[in-house]
Parts: sequence; C-alpha cells; structure tokens
Amino acid sequence: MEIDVQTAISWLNKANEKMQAEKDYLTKLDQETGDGDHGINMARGFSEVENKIANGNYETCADVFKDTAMTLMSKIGGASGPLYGTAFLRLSTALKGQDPVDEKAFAQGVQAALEGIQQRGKASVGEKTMVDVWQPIAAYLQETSAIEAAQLEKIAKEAMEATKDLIATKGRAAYFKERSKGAIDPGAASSFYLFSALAEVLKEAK
Amino acid sequence: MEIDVQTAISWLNKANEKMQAEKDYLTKLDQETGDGDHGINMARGFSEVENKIANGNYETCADVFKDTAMTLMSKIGGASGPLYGTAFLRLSTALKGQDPVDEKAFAQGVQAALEGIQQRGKASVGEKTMVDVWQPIAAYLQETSAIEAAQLEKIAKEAMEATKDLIATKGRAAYFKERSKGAIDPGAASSFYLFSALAEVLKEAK
Amino acid sequence: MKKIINDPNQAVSDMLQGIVAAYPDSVKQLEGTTVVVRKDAPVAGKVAIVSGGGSGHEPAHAGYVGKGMLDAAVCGEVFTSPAPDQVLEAIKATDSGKGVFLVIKNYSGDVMNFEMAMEMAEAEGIQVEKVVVNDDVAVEDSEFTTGRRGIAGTIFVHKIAGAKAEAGGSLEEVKAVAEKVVANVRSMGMALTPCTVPAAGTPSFHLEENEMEIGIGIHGEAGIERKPIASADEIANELMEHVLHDLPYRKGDEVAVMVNGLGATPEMELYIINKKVQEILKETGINVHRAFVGNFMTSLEMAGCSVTLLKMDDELKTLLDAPSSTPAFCF
Amino acid sequence: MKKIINDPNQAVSDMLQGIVAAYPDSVKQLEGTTVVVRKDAPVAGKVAIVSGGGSGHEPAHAGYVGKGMLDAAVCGEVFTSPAPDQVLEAIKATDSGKGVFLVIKNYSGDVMNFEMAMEMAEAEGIQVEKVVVNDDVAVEDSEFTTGRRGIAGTIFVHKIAGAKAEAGGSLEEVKAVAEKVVANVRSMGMALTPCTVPAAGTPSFHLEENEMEIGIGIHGEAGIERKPIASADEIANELMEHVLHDLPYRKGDEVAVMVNGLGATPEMELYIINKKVQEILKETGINVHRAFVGNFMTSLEMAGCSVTLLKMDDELKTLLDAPSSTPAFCF
Ligand SMILES: Nc1ncnc2c1ncn2[C@@H]1O[C@H](COP(=O)(O)OP(=O)(O)O)[C@@H](O)[C@H]1O
Ligand SMILES: Nc1ncnc2c1ncn2[C@@H]1O[C@H](COP(=O)(O)OP(=O)(O)O)[C@@H](O)[C@H]1O
Ligand SMILES: [Mg+2]
Ligand SMILES: [Mg+2]
Ligand SMILES: [Mg+2]
Ligand SMILES: [Mg+2]
Repeated sequence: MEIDVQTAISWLNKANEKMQAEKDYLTKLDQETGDGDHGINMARGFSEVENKIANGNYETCADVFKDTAMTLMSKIGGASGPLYGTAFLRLSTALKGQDPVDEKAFAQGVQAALEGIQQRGKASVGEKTMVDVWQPIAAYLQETSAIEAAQLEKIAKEAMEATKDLIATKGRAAYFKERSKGAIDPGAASSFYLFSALAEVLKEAK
Repeated sequence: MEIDVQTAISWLNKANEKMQAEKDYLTKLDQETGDGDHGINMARGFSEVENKIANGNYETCADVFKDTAMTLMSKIGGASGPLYGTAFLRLSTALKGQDPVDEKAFAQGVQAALEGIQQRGKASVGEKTMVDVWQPIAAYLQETSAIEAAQLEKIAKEAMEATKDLIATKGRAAYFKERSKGAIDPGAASSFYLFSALAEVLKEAK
Repeated sequence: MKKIINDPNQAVSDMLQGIVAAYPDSVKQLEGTTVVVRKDAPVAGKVAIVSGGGSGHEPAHAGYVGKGMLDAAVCGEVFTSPAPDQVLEAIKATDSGKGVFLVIKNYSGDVMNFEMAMEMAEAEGIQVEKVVVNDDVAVEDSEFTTGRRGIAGTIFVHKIAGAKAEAGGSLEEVKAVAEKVVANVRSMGMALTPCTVPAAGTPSFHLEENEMEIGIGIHGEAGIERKPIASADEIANELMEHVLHDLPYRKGDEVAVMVNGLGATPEMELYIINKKVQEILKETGINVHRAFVGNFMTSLEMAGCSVTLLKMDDELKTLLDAPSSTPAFCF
Repeated sequence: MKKIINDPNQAVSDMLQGIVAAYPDSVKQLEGTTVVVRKDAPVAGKVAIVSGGGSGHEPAHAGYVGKGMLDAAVCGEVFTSPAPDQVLEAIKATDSGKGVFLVIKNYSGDVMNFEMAMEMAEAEGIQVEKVVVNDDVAVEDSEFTTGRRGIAGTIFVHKIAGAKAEAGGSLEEVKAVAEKVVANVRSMGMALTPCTVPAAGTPSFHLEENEMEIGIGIHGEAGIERKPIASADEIANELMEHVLHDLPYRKGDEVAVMVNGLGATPEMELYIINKKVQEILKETGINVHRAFVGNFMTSLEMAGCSVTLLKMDDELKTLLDAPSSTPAFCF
C-alpha cells in the first residue's frame, strides 16, 4: 500500500471531521486533568488545516504535511500546537523526495515525528501524554510488513485507553499528581482520532 | 395609664427582642424591594439600644428616649437610622418634664415623632414607607381616651399590611415602580414590631 | 454563600484594617470610626473632599483616598449608609479651615445621614458644601420621588472635584465644578447575577440561567427590566441608547467613558463591551477624550457592568487629566 | 454559562479591539496578530520586554503594556498559549537592536511556543533572552516533571525587569534581575468557584456550596486539595504557611506582598485576607516594603485569591518603586 497526495489530504480531512465531532469530548477530558481547551484547540487547528490544503495544489505528500505542520503550529498554540506541528514537520522532512510514499518510508516518517514530539516536549513513554499513543503506533508501523487498518486503529485505541491508569508527570495534568489517574489523557485521545482517521482512509483506499 | 421609665425600658427591650427574632424576615422583605439590609440594620441598632439603656440610670422617659435616639442614629445608618433616630429624638423632646408620661403627652410625643420622620424623609402617607404605620398610630393615640393594647397592635398590623398594595415613591423601593407592589415595606414592618412591642408591654403593665 | 470572610458582622471592620495595612504610608483609619483618611490630613490650605456610603462598592470609596481625589472615605456597613457621627468625624479630621466638600450618592439614606453630619459640622463652625450625584438614567427623575441613583459616575466627581481642590480651588469653586460634572454625567448598568450581603447570607434576588437584569443599581437590588441574556453588542447598544439620549450627548461632543465592572465580571468582558461602546460613539460622531475600563464602583460579587459618559469641556479635561495617586485611580 | 460576550470564538479578538480602543494613545495591536504593543515600539536604546500567554488572565498581560513594564503582550486564545509566529511578531516589532527579553510562565505550552519563537528570532539575527517564572508553591518542583506553575508572581517580574530595561539595563542585566525576582518570589492560591472557558461553555470543575480548592492554578484547573470552606483567617494562614516556608522567608527579611483576586472576588475579601497576611508577617518579624491588593492575574470569573511574597533587596526595591504607567499597574 502506498500513500499518495490524495490519501494524505483525505487523512487530514477525515482527522478534521473527527476533531469536530469529538471537540466537546476532548474538551471534557481536558477539563478533568487540564484547562479544558484541548477539543477547542484541535477543532480550530484541524479546520484551519482543511482550509489550507483545500486551497493548495500539491505534488508531494511532504508538501501537504509541511503546510499541515505550519498551520497546526500557528493556529493551535497551547502545548499541543508545537507538538503536533513538530510531528508533521518531521514527517514532512522524512518524506521529502519519497512520493508516492511507501509503507516503509511512512513508518520512518512517523518514527521521526515521534522523536520530534519527544524532543520538543521532553516526555517519555508512561508520562500520560500523546507520546503514549505515538510510540506504539510508530513501533507497529516499523515492525509490520503490511499496514492493517483495523490493527492500526486497535493499537491506537488501546494505547489511548491505557493512559487512563497512568499518573501524569508532564503537561498540565502533572499538577494533579495521583488525582490525574482515572481519566484518559486528552492529547492521547486526539492522537487516537488522528490515527483512526488514517485507518479509515487506508481502508477506503484499498 | 401612664408610661414610666421602667415601661419605656421594657418597651425598648421588647422591641429589640422582636427585631432579633424578625431579623431575617425584615431582611427578606428588604431583598424584595430594597437592598436586603433592613433586618440587619434594625437588629444591630436595637441591640445597641438595649446595651446602652441597660447601663444607664434614668430618671425620665425623655432621657431613655434621648439615648435611644442617639444610639439608633449612630448605629443603624442607612435610611432607617436617621428616621428612627429623629423619631425618638422628637419623642424625647416632646416628653421633657412630663414624667410620668400620661397618655395625652405620649400621643403628642408620637405625633411629634411622625412629623420628624416626615421632615427628615420628605415622605407623606401612601408612599410605601414607615410613615404609613406611624401616621395611623399617631392618629389613634390622639383620638383615643384610653389606649387599648390590642387595638394599637391591630392598627399597626393593618397599616403595615396595607403597604403591600402600594407603589413606592420614596426610598429604594421607588426604583422598582410598579414592581414594588406586592411586598410589605420593610420599614413599615419594623415599625409594626416596634408598636406591637409597645402593645405587649402596656398589656403586661396593666 | 461562598465568601472569604471571618465573622460576617466584622467584614467591614476587617476590610478597613486590611486597607490601612496595605497602604500604611498613605492612609490611616480614624480611631474608633470607620473612616479612612489621607495620612497627611488635614492638608493645609486645601478644601477637603469627603465621600463614602455603604461598603461593598470597593474600590469605592476608600480606594480613592489620596492626593488628587478624596481626603476621607466614610465606610458604612455593607450597602448601608454610614451614620452622621462617622461623617462628622471625617469632616473634622480633614478640614484645614478651607472647608469640606461632601460627595453624596443620591440614596435616601446617604442624603439624610450626610446632611445631618453637615448640619452638625456647621454647628461646630466648619464650612461644608455638598453635591448629590444622580447619574443613573435607569431610574426616572421626578420631583415626587427619591430621584435617580448615584452610581459609577461618582468616580468622575471624586476625580474632578479632587483635582480642583488640589489645585487650590475654593469651596465654591469645587462645588461649581462638581455640579458641572453631575450635570454632564450619565450612567446605566446591567447584571447577570445578584450578590449576597455577608450578614444576610442569601442572594438579594434570583435570575435564571438565561436571564439578565437591565437598569441595575449597585446595592444588590434588582433592575428595572428582566430579559433573556443578549450578546455583548446588544447589551452595549441598549445601555448606550439610554445614556446617549438622556443628556443628550450629540455629534461633535467630547466625552470621557467609563466601562465599569460590578465585581465579578472578567476584564475580558468589560473590554468586549468597550469595543462596541467605542464603535457606537464613533458612529455617532462623539469624540472620546479618555476611557476607563475596570472595576471602579462595584456591588460585591455581582456579575455585570455599567457604562458612563461624561461630557467634557476644557476645564473638565484639565482636571480629569491632572495627576492623582490613590490605590484605585492613578495616573 | 453567563457571559457578556458575542461569539465565544471571537472573545479574544473582540477583547483586543476593546483594549486598543480604550488606550489608543498608548498601545496598538500589530495588524493580523493578537499582539498588543506600546504605541512607541520599538523604543530606541531600550531592551524590549515581551510577555504573554493564554487570555483569560486580564489585566495580564495586555494591561501591563506601557512605560516601565512590557513592550508587548502576546495574547493566545483563552487559557491557550499563543503560537510561535505571534510571539515572533512581538519580538520583531519591539526590538530596537538592544535585544528582547521574554517573560514566560512555566507551562509546557508557553515554554514550547515561546522557545520556538526565540529560536526563530535568533535565526533572524535578533538577540533574545528569557526567564521562566515558576512561583506557585502548590506544585511540587522536580526535575522529572513539568515543574511549578507561573502565577501572580509574574507581575513582579514584569515590573522589575521592565524598570531595569527602562533604566537602560542591558539584556544580560535585565535577565539577571529577572532571575533574581524568580529566585525570590513565591505564591499560592485558592478558589471558591471554578470558571468557564467561553468556547467550552461549561465550568472546568465542580465545587459543592461548602467546598473550596487549595493550591489552585490560573487556568480553571482544580487545585491540589479540596476541603470545607474555612474562614478568611484560616485561608490566609494556610496559604502563608506554604509560601513562607518554601523560600523560606525569615525574620528580618523585607518583602513585597501581593494579594491577588482571581476575577470574581470582591475587593472587600482581598483586603480581609490582606489584614491577616500582614498580621502574620508582623508576628514573623518580616518587614513589608510595599503591598498590592487587587486583580492582577486572574482566571476569568473564578472566585478566589492568591498570596505572593517577593523578598527584596535594595536593587529590587528601587526597581519595584520606579514609576510605571500602564493601564493596570501605575505609580
Ligand atoms: N511535555 C509534553 N510532551 C508531550 N505531550 C504533552 C506535553 N505537554 C502536554 N502534552 C500533551 O498535550 C495535551 C494537552 O494539549 P492542550 O490542552 O491543547 O494544551 P494545554 O495543556 O496547553 O492546554 C496533553 O493531553 C498531552 O497529551
Ligand atoms: N424618605 C423616606 N421616608 C420615610 N421612610 C423611608 C424613606 N426612605 C426609606 N424609608 C424607610 O426605610 C426603610 C428601609 O430602611 P433600610 O433598609 O434600613 O435603609 P436603606 O434603604 O438605606 O437600606 C424603608 O422600608 C422605608 O420604610
Ligand atoms: Mg488544555
Ligand atoms: Mg435596606
Ligand atoms: Mg441599605
Ligand atoms: Mg490550554
């Protein structure tokens, strides 16, 4: 399976659809362990991405993801803005000259994105952040020989749900210490929606 | 029937007792058409009066009422402070050299008190203020040959209740115009308690 | 009732100690009273400006004590005018021989108590003059009623009368300029929530989640009209319509503007109101000399705001812009 | 949700227009951004001070733009750090060639966005330095976590770094004195009520009528401990205990004090807290150089307060007392 410009655009549009649909839920999660703006932030950021790429004329996935990165970086703000922005920027850089993107290249791109998130946010696995979703996804993509959409979604979902039992040590949720246990991390949830959008697009693309 | 220093003191103590008991009710009335402090004001003022006169050594009713006036004037504030203060000051002045005070002298004293309230507050009958209780009481005292406690109380009570249907044109309640209809005027209610205290003391004195 | 207080009956006295403890170099409390005065009172050769009223309107009035504004603030119980003896103490402590000027908000209680103090002070040979502020256009003005309330426009009277006194104005001159402010200032307010007098313990009225009160006062009393909550722009429109047409303020006029929070309104919302107020003034062709946005005359923790306009002339501009240094009003 | 707003998604943009409309002679909004700058920016020969963060903390940060404090405030969405490009615009608009100093509150988002902007500015050849404020003692400080939050103590950093820059200090000198403030300032807050982000529409947490949160932040997040409401004196005691022991502040020290309201707290209550705070300092033998009581760093319409202490030395005293003229902080 390959990812071409159209798939990339469909992925981001689908991701936006999900962020809009789950806006209130993401905000509710962020009210529990943060400041109650994550859904608002993601909905704003991804709707700007959809607008941006609708007006573009793209020849490469790298260009799509670069515009995505710049838009997320400048329209989200908060903690998630620089993190998602950095992720897509690294993905873009890794995919330069790779069109159409094959599975291996994509896997390396996601690995680079994960590393970008970790450099920027200085969080490792288990700190109850979006890293806890990106890491197992990056690992799956690296190790699999053929991406299975259902498996991709399942891994993201389980990873997201596993953040529930963690105690946060990074991001705002860290202020709550033990009290942060029992709620899903909002950034992990939005990352799940991002990858579940990818899974759906890949499924349709088949 | 005569009013001596002891009766005067009992009257004020009984009035204090009622103001304390009805504090919340008076405040509730004032929340409806005013600023919600009348019960607090009256309870504070009359408890200071009780303290003040407990420590005095009085030979005349005029002196009791003068201390009452000064205490109400300096401890209540608001609209009711100067009004009740003026009332008791005029009562005191009218009763100078009249001890023990007979019914006629007392009636003239209350009339003087009413006039004091009206001079100070510039309200006439029907403007939904304490004047609407003091006026019929002053009239009854002037016209009766022997004060009947039950009758005194009844007149005060009916006068107070009649303020319910009035539209206020003086005091804070005036801001509500038509909306001030339907609630008893708080100052009329506290005036009723003052005269009902007098009625009870006169009954006991018999 | 959720409040950060100790004994509700001690709230005003605790507050006064907290005010004096905050600014020990500039103000003091007159012993045995609820009066806050400039530490350097009486200021030689200066007419003293004394104001006050019930508490619960902070920073009014103690926050305006200082150079260029008030010489003393007389603080009553919450929403209860202070008694005449307190006002008298303030007059006596601030009179330097040039006389004392009282700024009174138009409420039966304030007027009666301050006027009684005025009579007492005059009996002691002190020259006293007064102005009664009645800027609230929500209330009908009529000879036969209590008349209009004094609300946030009072701050402009403090500032301008204070500046006139600081500049060496006589008692008559201070009175004249204060009356000019009163003649040219108009306000109107609205609220989203009621407030609770500490000693009462329950809110003064009830509003549904979708309701607001238009024409609110500053004593927790309900307003003149209850309606569904409107947008900030609609609220600004409604308040401005009443205020503008009352004087009226006309094309070519120059005004000072005050967008005042009632205590629990985020500044963000006050600035959103200010945006529309300034747009309306621009459309009407009215020039803005200066704007003030913040909590100046509050009503405990009431959420809401008021809008005040003061029509300026050269004298008022000079006096409004004169330096003042008080905790709550300074430039 | 009861708010005086128009479209919740336009609240910040409406607010910014309202701010600029209020003070058109002293501030302006950089076109196409959410940045409020001094009208005379860049100020020749002066290090520029830039701060900012999410909105909802008004008067922080736009209210501190002016002579003696900030050159620019970068305003994000409500409780959301502004993006790097906005911060970069502020840096570019204020740099006079002497460099730009960033005052950042310690939140993952603020730190990341401001640091990215710093890198971008440096790439454009602009000298940029920063300080990260982390005064909130309610949060444990540890290498392995996000660390302490920046709350009301940030205002002291603005004032003192601003005064140093105004006095001609170099970028290194401004940084050094800002770091000194951060090293010596500690705060802690509490709340009686939550607040509601306009675009979210519901409160961020729930408190029962008899509950309060101790150790609250300024983003509508719950605190570190929930308990029954205590008296003002007990609240002041608890906050002061944590703050005093943290640095620690000791007998003979001299401090500046800030009693800060979170948005919906009547000033009366802040002064009642201040009374007890001053008593505790007196008992402890700590001298107060200066006290500030009011709304300086808010959290929308949250009811509650924070207490901040800053240990002073001669340099800090001179800089804190230096004149500043901004809408929200002036003397
Ligand atoms: N240091 C970090 N490293 C990785 N992810 C982080 C970090 N800090 C925060 N996050 C992620 O960001 C999410 C919060 O994003 P958002 O609510 O938009 O920003 P903010 O916390 O500034 O309000 C968290 O749920 C978490 O997943
Ligand atoms: N001008 C007036 N003349 C007579 N009575 C008045 C006048 N103004 C107010 N009152 C009386 O005072 C009462 C209110 O007293 P109170 O609540 O203690 O004072 P305030 O109105 O200042 O809060 C009213 O109910 C009314 O009876
Ligand atoms: Mg958040
Ligand atoms: Mg009343
Ligand atoms: Mg009252
Ligand atoms: Mg946020």
